[in-house]
Amino acid sequence: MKITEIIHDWLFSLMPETTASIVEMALIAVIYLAIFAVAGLYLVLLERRVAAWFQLRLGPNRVGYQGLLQTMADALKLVSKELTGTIKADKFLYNLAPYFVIVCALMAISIFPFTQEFQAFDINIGIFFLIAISSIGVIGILLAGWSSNNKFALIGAMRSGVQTISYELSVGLSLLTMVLITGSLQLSEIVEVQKHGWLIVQGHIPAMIAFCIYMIAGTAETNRAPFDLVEAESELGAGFHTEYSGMKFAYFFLAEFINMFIIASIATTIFFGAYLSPFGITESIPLLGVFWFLAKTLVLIFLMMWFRWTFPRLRIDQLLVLEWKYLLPLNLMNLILMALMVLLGLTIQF
Amino acid sequence: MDTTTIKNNFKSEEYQINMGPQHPATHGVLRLLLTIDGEIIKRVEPDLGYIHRSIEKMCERDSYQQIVHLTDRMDYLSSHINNEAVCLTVENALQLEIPERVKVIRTILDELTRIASHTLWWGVMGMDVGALTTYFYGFRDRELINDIFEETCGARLTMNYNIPGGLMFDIHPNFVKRTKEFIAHFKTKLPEYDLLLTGNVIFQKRMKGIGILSKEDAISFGASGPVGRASGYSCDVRKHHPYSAFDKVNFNEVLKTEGDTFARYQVRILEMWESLSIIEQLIDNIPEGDFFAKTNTVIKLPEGEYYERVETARGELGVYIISTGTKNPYRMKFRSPGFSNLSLLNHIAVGGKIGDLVATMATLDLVIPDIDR
Amino acid sequence: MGLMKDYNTKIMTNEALQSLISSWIPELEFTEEKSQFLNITVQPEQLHQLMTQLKSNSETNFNYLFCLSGVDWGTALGVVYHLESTTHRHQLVVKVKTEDRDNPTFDTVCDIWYTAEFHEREVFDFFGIIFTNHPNLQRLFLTEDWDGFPLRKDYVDEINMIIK
Amino acid sequence: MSYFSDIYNGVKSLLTGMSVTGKYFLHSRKGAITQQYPDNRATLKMFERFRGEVVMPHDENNEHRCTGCQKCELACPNGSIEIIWDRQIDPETGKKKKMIDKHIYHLGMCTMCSLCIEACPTDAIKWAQNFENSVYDRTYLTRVLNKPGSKLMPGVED
Repeated sequence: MKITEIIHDWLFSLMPETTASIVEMALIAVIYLAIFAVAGLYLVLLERRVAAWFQLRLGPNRVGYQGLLQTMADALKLVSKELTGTIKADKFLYNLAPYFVIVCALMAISIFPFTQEFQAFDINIGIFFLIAISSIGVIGILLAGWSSNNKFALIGAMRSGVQTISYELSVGLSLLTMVLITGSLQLSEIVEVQKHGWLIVQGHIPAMIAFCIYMIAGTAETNRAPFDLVEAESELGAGFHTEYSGMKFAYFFLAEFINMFIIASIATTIFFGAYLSPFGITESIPLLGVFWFLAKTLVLIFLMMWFRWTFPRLRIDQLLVLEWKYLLPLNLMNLILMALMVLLGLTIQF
Repeated sequence: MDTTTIKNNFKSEEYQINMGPQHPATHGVLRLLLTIDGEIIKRVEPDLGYIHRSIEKMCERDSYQQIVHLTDRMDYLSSHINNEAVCLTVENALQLEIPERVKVIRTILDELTRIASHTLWWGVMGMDVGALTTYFYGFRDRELINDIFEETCGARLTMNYNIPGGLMFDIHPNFVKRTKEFIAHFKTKLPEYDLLLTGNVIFQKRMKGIGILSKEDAISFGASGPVGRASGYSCDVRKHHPYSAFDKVNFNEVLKTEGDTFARYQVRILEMWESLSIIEQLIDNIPEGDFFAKTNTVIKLPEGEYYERVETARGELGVYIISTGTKNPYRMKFRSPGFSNLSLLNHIAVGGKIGDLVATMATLDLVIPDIDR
Repeated sequence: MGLMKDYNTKIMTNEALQSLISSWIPELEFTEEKSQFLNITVQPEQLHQLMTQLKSNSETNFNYLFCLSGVDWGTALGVVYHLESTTHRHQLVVKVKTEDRDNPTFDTVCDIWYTAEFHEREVFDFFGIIFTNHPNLQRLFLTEDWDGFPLRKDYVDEINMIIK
Repeated sequence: MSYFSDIYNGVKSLLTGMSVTGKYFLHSRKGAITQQYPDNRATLKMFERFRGEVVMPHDENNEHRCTGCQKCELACPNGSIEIIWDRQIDPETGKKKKMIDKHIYHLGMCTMCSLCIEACPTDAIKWAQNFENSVYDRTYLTRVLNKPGSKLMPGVED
């Protein structure tokens, strides 16, 4: 887009090479941070309204028009809250943990292709980078659980460690099955391939299975119900972030919703053709790509919310049995099936 | 295993954790001292008394009408049935002849209280196991019953509508209409409970095969109500010692034999259908007649011991009065169902995980003021 | 599933019960007035033996202890056991008393009926009656350092006892 | 084999669960049962038997029916009614007669059991239907039910 070139040239004219690129990257980082902090807030509001409609309620409708400023008010409240903490807590790790989680969440956003030009960081190992980042997030949760010196938090953290490690597997494998068709990990390449038919259509049956496995594993990845063992209200109270308050708690809370956004946008990029409109109807208008990307992502986010407000919680051993005995074998069979299909060229191209 | 032994033989990972007295799964102020090894529970030791008001000591200085109002605060989810228990004991002691109309109205209100208590239990059960929406569906149905109570008795939860000798005032003109509306509404909503939670595979995996209670242990622990009936032990007081109009109604006692958490869940769901059919049989033929048998204002029970038992939503509530002929009882003892149901928690929860303990406790349906009295 | 459909047929009447039980331990007092059930008053020494026989004997088979209550009879402290048989559906009340108010002791019955464990802790908490070889006899409701036994008739507490 | 059949049954049971919540989501517009409490105060009407607060009705010329017989005070389980009465000379009969001075009612201690209203021989007190009884200071909760300068209604005998 022209704007990025204009800023790019303006910066390079002002400063020497290296500082200009650093300033440009800092600028992009600040813009992304602002956009996704606000997007996180409105995701929280969306979750509360959708939960209310499922539950015969109305949801927040007092603050601002129809409750639009509700999460803004929550954020202000959290900022002004006192940062309490336990004395025996391991001070340094206790303070480090929230930044781990929020930074990993925000780093993962940078590589999503919202439109053709509007992509901050198009690296050629796109999906691999995404999976690596999402596994670092769990270290933050483990740190939080361990360092707040609270037995419930420790149990919550151990559960999250076990859960994320085992569900990394099926996230990675289901994405891998789709990479078989595209042949490259770079996100813009993947979207290129999807110009003639979304991957879910190209890979028809195995792609559908991979999508279902991905959605299950993705919900588990973000510690959301029915896998919310990490902060199981009725068992552990608030799980790993029991001892956090104020802005630190806000980081965890925001990170959880941004993770949900990330899992949904990975799915749209891989399975549903990021900014490509269905059957190429609105290719002409460049800016509409962002609308399509967000529309698809919001549909998937609604699906994840639907899971949360319907299903009870799994027990920790059933969670692992589901992964190792059901999702993993299915994934491997699906991988072989997709490989055969790509070999024999049975994929549907438009 | 207190902390000193843990320190010197450090290799054992067992540690003690406090579940309560302020904890979402304990539904009230019950503190469980859990000895756990990682996730496996080694020992559950309940610590009671946080809401102990010594109702039995208060009864020794109150008149019989005032005792009835105290029992509202014991098991607040079946307060009407508690009131009826004390009234029955006093009426049988005085050999009072209760008009037919009172008996039928009392039975209808009993069954409405049981459904209200079971819908609340179902909502909170879902929440404990993680499905948060069941709470609102359960409370929507419970609200209709609360409106019926509020219109007839004036209060939603602690009714105090029963007094020794009958009812405080007659039922409200549109009581019958509202109850029929409720029955029609609830008949469409109860199957939804099964669709949403009972059939769910995650729910069944969380509930089946944990917290198993055999029939002999159920009898020996004195488990009553749905907890006992889920282990095949037929302990329905409405069948064995019928009171009010229960002998004129035909309903079958729900019995399961597996005795695990899922069986207790199913017993309560099927019991709601039974209660609905009881109300349907009675709602149309409430006999005419006055609602109050004449008693003098200061009630003095003849000397002797009296024991009466009723089936509350949680189990068998027994009222044991020792009277020496004065206007307040010499000694009054309430045999509370929750107390015996809690005593078997350690027996069935050991070996399970924390998630199982929470699910098992949810199906025991404990109400802590009923335990602490 | 062996469901008994004959809900309230009592097999043994009180007299038959009385004759059977008196055949085991001769010096028991049987009364029936002033109560709906057959009352047995037993000496503390024979309590445990009577209870085990009541439960184990197939004809009586009192396997359901549905109410265990401590009572302060003015001079004596006592415990009242309400028993029922889930197979024969007949009921029985066993009473045991002791004059010694400083440390009244009875044998525990929690090895016969598990429910007695909690009920006996409650009776100890409110009446101070000690039950020998009870697994862990501590206060159940009140805090450990509570002095006095509230449900005794001679218990006085100005602060929270309002005498009308 | 059973591996795939229990996957199939599991997913089917999950979908039926989702269908129930989905049904509520679709017609959530009219399904919401939350009462918008502070907004609907104008239209909100409690049932006429609702036990809000004990009041003593006075007719137009400031007369009530309470003779000060203290039956309600005895009937109350937790002492939330105190009657202060004194002996005055009754104008017609000239004899000393028990007259009610103050009928003190502690709303803070009342458990709404309505035993006092049952016990009152002259139906002097009855239930009001207001439920907004929260106050900033506990002393506001003790109320004197008979208005100052009110007298006993003629013709009401103890």
